[in-house]
Amino acid sequence: MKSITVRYFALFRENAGVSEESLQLDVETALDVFEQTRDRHGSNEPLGHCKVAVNDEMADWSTKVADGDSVLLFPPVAGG
Amino acid sequence: MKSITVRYFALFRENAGVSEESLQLDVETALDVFEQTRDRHGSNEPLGHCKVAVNDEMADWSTKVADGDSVLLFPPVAGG
Amino acid sequence: MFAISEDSIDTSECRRMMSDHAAGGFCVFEGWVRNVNEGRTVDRLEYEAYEPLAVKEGEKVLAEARQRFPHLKATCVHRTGLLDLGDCAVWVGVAAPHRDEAFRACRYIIDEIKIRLPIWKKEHYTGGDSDWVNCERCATVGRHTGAGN
Amino acid sequence: MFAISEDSIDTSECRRMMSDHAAGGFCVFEGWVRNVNEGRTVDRLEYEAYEPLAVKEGEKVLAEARQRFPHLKATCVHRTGLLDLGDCAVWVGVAAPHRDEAFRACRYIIDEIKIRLPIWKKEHYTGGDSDWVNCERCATVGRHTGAGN
Repeated sequence: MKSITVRYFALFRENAGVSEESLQLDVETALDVFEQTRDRHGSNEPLGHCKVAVNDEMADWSTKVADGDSVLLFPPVAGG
Repeated sequence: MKSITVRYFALFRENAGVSEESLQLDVETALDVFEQTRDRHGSNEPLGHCKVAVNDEMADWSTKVADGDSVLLFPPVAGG
Repeated sequence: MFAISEDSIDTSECRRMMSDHAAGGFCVFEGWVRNVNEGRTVDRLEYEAYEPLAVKEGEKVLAEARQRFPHLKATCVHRTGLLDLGDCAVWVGVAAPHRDEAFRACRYIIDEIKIRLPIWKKEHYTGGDSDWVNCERCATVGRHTGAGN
Repeated sequence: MFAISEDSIDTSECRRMMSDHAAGGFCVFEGWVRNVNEGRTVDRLEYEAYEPLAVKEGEKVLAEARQRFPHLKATCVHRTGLLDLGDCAVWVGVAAPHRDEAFRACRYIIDEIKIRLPIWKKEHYTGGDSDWVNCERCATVGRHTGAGN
């Protein structure tokens, strides 16, 4: 188990009801975090529409996460 | 012979030393006016680079000119 | 320079900052809040950004544009917070020696800004309901056919 | 609306006039007087227009843009007289529902304005001499490679 700070944005934050929480998760990658928090962020978006950052760097879903990392889950963006 | 008011613009006006003059010319078309005033406007530009208007309407070089018409000779344009 | 702004964008000031005697062409794109989207009447918009990464990614987009089209001056400012109809949501300005680079770089920047930055848009509709805009679709379509704004 | 202006172009006022709650994208192109052209140092420019036909042809270009891209608002103002470095020689603004039409219409308008209107440009160089710019060549090249500004 790793201690992961998960941050939710926009729609994901509204679904989760919190913007940030510390969770004990059995995860290897950013994708694992997304899937194991699905009941929190509530997303049924195709993964390719969402983005992820690890420790404030844009990341891939295959990016490894370590104990103490923060994982930022971004719903589909809509700038401009 | 037809009485034609010829108007020169920009470089053509500077070459001619006048912006407008009335000439008696033996001409059928706008092209004839351009060629018979060549010593006035001084242009050796390819004709396709210049433009012509007859009586304040953009015209073609083949446009017929009548007695009393005004012919406007435009050197290559450079808007913008 | 890329910036996120909670206050309304001073487009005159943005323009003034672009002044450059070596530039012959200046192209601006502004995204405005419009009164309708996909058939629904919009009263106002709300933009949320994750500023640290939006700025980082925005600067990256501007750097890419400068690499593709040398001698550019390029700036982008993106609003956050509540916006009313007609408000400027994003301002992109590019000054370049010639117009072709100015147009192409400006287009490149806004196209990338729309799909890469962690910025989200919530539409507030007449009647009181609201919705986060899923712009993944409109952005993809927009790059090819011009849907999305 | 197409206009010829002897006075400096008030770009803020031009922008204000374009406001339109149905528009989501607004694209502007400005031509600026730059300090060099084809290797020669330019001090200032002089524009001459034959206003009656420049306005008529300018309005025609705007009408063509509106026909190609429906629901546009499009405006162009072109300066005449003596201009200094950095001055705005031409302002083209297009407001449209989406950005793609805004960009494409704006580009169409400036490209046509440059080659069709009876407007002439004289460059005044450092040292005192001056020359009418033969933009037939640069305009033709500019449409394909972006030379000319």
